[in-house]
Amino acid sequence: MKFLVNPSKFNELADYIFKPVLILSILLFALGLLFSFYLSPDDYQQGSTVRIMYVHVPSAWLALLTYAIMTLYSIAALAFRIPFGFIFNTAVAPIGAVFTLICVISGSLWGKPMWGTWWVWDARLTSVAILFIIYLIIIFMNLSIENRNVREKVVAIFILVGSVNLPIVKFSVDWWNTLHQPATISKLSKPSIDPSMMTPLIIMTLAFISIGLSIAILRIKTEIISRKSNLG
Amino acid sequence: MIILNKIISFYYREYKLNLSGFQDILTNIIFFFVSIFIFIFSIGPDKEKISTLSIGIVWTLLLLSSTLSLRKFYQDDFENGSLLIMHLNGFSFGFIAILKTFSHFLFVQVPFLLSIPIACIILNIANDKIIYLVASFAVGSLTLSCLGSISSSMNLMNQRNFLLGSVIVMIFSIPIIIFSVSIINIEESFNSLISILFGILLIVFAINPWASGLCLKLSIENN
Amino acid sequence: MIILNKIISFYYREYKLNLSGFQDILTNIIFFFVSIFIFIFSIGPDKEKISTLSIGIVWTLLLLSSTLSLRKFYQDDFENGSLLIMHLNGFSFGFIAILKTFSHFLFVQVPFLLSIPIACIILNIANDKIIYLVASFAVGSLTLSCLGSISSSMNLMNQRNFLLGSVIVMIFSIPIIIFSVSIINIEESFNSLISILFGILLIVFAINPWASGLCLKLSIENN
Amino acid sequence: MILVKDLSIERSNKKIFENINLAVGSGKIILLKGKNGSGKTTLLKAMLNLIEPSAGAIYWKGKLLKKNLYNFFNNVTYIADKTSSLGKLSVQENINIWKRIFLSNISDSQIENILSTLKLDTYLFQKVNSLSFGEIKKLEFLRLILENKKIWILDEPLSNLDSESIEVLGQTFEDHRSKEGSIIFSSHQKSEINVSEEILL
Amino acid sequence: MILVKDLSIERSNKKIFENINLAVGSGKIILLKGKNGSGKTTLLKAMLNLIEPSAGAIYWKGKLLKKNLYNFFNNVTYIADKTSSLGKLSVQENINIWKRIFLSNISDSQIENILSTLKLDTYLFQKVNSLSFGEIKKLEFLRLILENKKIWILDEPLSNLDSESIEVLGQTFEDHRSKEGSIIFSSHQKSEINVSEEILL
Ligand code: HEM
Ligand SMILES: Nc1ncnc2c1ncn2[C@@H]1O[C@H](COP(=O)(O)OP(=O)(O)OP(=O)(O)O)[C@@H](O)[C@H]1O
Ligand SMILES: Nc1ncnc2c1ncn2[C@@H]1O[C@H](COP(=O)(O)OP(=O)(O)OP(=O)(O)O)[C@@H](O)[C@H]1O
Ligand SMILES: [Mg+2]
Ligand SMILES: [Mg+2]
Repeated sequence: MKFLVNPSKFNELADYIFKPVLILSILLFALGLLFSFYLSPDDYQQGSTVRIMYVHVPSAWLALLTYAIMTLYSIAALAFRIPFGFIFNTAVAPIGAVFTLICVISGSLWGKPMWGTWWVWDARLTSVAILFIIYLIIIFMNLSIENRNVREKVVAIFILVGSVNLPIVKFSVDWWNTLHQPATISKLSKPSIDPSMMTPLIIMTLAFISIGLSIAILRIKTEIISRKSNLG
Repeated sequence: MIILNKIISFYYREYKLNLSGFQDILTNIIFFFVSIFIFIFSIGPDKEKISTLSIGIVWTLLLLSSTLSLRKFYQDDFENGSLLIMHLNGFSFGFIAILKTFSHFLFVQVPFLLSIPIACIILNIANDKIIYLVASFAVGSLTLSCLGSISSSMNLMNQRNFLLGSVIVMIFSIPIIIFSVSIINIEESFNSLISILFGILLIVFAINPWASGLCLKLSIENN
Repeated sequence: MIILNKIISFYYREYKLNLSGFQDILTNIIFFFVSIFIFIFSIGPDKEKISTLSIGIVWTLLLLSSTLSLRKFYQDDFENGSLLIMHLNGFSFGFIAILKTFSHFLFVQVPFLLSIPIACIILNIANDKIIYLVASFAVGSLTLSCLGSISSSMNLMNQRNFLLGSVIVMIFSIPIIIFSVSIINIEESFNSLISILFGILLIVFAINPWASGLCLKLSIENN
Repeated sequence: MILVKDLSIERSNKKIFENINLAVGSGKIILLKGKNGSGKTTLLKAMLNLIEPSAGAIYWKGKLLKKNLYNFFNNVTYIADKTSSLGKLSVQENINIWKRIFLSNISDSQIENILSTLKLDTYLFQKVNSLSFGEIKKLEFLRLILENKKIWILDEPLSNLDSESIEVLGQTFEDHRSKEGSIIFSSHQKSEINVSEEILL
Repeated sequence: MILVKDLSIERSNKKIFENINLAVGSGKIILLKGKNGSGKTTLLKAMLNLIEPSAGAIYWKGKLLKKNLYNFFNNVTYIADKTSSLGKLSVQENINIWKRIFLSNISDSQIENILSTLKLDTYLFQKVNSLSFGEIKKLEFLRLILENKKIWILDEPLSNLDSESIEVLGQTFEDHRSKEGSIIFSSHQKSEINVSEEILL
């Protein structure tokens, strides 16, 4: 597991697995699209708009997952002095931002037919919007603070503080009564979703994960290189 | 043609200074949206309430953004001598004021202008009103830029009797805001109201190079 | 006793400086009132509506107006070398941060605190609520001063992107806003909510000297 | 080319100097001397029409300077006692901005040459803020070449420079003089720069 | 009293200087020389613990400077190459602020004396912004007397001053030396100030 904390070990592994992951992501994505558009049924209430779910839900999960991992790496970097954490955070923040953006856009597209507006101010949507802005602030801090030693610490602390938002995003639907769908798929007990919709969802989730992973590998590698040559 | 070239180079410099990259525009826009968030949090999520307030929110933020950037308007250029260089390079002080006003409009107000449509969506402003809002905002924000130029050039002189400079400007901006806000509420008379706004803009625009130019000249003389 | 004397002299200096920058304080307050007028105009004369919305508006405007002054927080002292003199005069950077935070509170937030009652009258806020509002703002504004200190010391290292600092302050002030606004709406639990606000204040207050001090040190080192 | 005639300047009702006469001809280098506060900077600024004189007048090519201001500005480079480079930007960015502002047709290789004689070539990507005092000053002199004007007006160019840089500057002055340019500068320091005339304020 | 031992400084991974050794004893005046960008300002700042050295250490009265920082600060006056007076305020107001900040017990008549030797007495109510460059610099030197500390660290004090003021400063230095004070300053100019040691960076 050294590759999780050691840049050169990571590089070795990355060279090894990058191509397979890339190919896998393309395959899964194609398969997922096929499933979600042709091989899954319309919902009896929502009609074909339900297909937005296959983009919306995986991107939402990944937006949250990315931030959660960044939080872990921030702790590692600050508390256990593992500089790879800083590298990881700098490289991965934009990916998380993009997933969040996809989630918000697909959600609003879904919201227009379902709720009648693009946007409502319920707790789930608001907290996701804040998540997006937190991602953006992280990116801009990375771009605009010049002193690297300061920058990475400041950003890591900011990530830690911002992680308070994560449980709010996740559990806001349970804590407050909102328009948004409460957990139906990711419940700990038996999921209350039809298996015919479950299959494309799982495939799409795997596809999103592998796409995110391959971009992350690329970005982490360039980050490592730019640090070695002291460009950043 | 030389003068055109010089004007282009003026804006090249402003661009380099104001937006060392695209990120600064984006930060401006984020600032705008975060401010909207803050309003929403303090008002509560009630749709009705939000939409009665939305125009006020947008205008307040416009006023805020132009007040925020007043300090940057001339102060930095004055202190690092760029103003002098510009003048020696063949621009009269009045002309510098015009160029600067446009640059303020371009780099501070336009990003806001562009993000208004999105803001309207999240603030539940009716689609047909958006066009009015953008139009009144476009005229009003240029007026605010002119007023900002006047007040911040007054501030350069840094004398106690000009303490009222920014006060006067703020007070001048009240009629603009009243007209703009009512533009949205009374749609029928949109044309007549926007022409009043235009009238105000023209007056302020005509005064600006003269007033700001004088203040710039005096402050350079006394430095 | 020497240290006490030195602290007094610090505030004497701040007083002299802020007095000559009285303009800025005035601008902030005028911004506050002009924005209130904007809201009144955009809502229309309906008293009911105004008073249900007013507390949220006051709070947001207070927040926005205090971001107006963030630029002044350390920038001037940094540029003219006063920060260095203070340090060489025996104050650690963290201690300077504390002193400066209080000075910001004193010269920027307290004037607001004083103008809240007037704003309340304009906005038809019930008299008995004014005291809650002032109390919550007193605690909240000190928190905002601490956050402002952190973000503007960060800005010293990153002199271009001024708004980023304000955005960070605003993000962190969201919980403060939520709690403060609900203080007014749910009066019964005033005590428990204000103690939450106090808790937040304590945390930020404890972090402030450490974080700002570090940023000040680094920015002086790199100058 | 520039003729200063009976110039007197008052500020806040205090006389700074009276009845100054001076002529800046082409091919001349003029040194302004005088104590602190004797009005050197004030005189130079007045020659740029930045300060209103209380009496006397300034002529440019026989005409009143005021009437002919922008033509005059087209022929003059002024380097003030404060620097005009932008601290937040890098040396390179500053040069680019200057090149555009002054519509300069100096080639890049020439600029590189100058930078390397000024020993600034290794700092191209460094922020001006983080340069040393003297380096910032030297960077400012690049404007003399970039603007490529006939008249140079310089306020205390020699302070904060090391002797090597002063030598380089002296040579540049000499070059300019030989091209029929004219220079007027103020200084407190004794230097080896060969001046045509010294004026004591 | 101050001992600099094998000091090396790097900034942005660029070596500025290496292995500097120097001792500032009481009654000594030390002159730092060197080209532009050789690191004089950097060295002076490092001696005030404002810049982290990459190697080496600085001792104050035998103890590590870092451990003993505020005691050291109580004994030192630093005058940077930038001035620290507040431009918006008048000379008088600036002096009042300094007097309070440094808890100075110098009497008003003494201050007036100094101001008149520096020829600043007529500017008491003028804004610092409108003073001449040299006058602002001279005003800064008032801090040397106001603070009344043992060690003076000065960055290019002589630039922009006229010869008369340099003489006054030289005398002040001499006075300070005779009171067992110590001075370290940087300069590019040759001057008549009597230094105990010259260090070339
Ligand atoms: C812009 C608007 C929206 C945003 C920001 C948003 C955000 C999110 C987020 C963050 C999740 C993941 C939550 C988790 O992991 O528990 C999620 C899940 C989900 N969303 Fe949305 N959403 C939006 C609109 C919608 C709409 C309009 C619908 C459909 C009516 C919808 C249906 C769902 C469903 C079914 C899930 C899966 C819930 C689960 O089982 O975990 N969302 N959304
Ligand atoms: N606005 C003003 N009001 C009153 N006096 C002023 C004003 N501006 C400048 N002065 C005074 O004019 C005098 C001349 O200033 P100037 O800057 O020309 O001197 P200088 O010869 O350049 O001196 P230095 O060698 O120190 O640069 C100074 O004594 C200054 O105090
Ligand atoms: N943050 C930084 N990053 C990189 N280089 C730096 C930084 N700060 C200073 N330098 C470089 O360090 C060198 C020394 O600067 P310093 O100001 O000490 O010179 P100096 O001897 O005082 O020169 P001068 O005589 O011009 O005042 C300069 O070449 C400068 O460019
Ligand atoms: Mg001068
Ligand atoms: Mg130096």
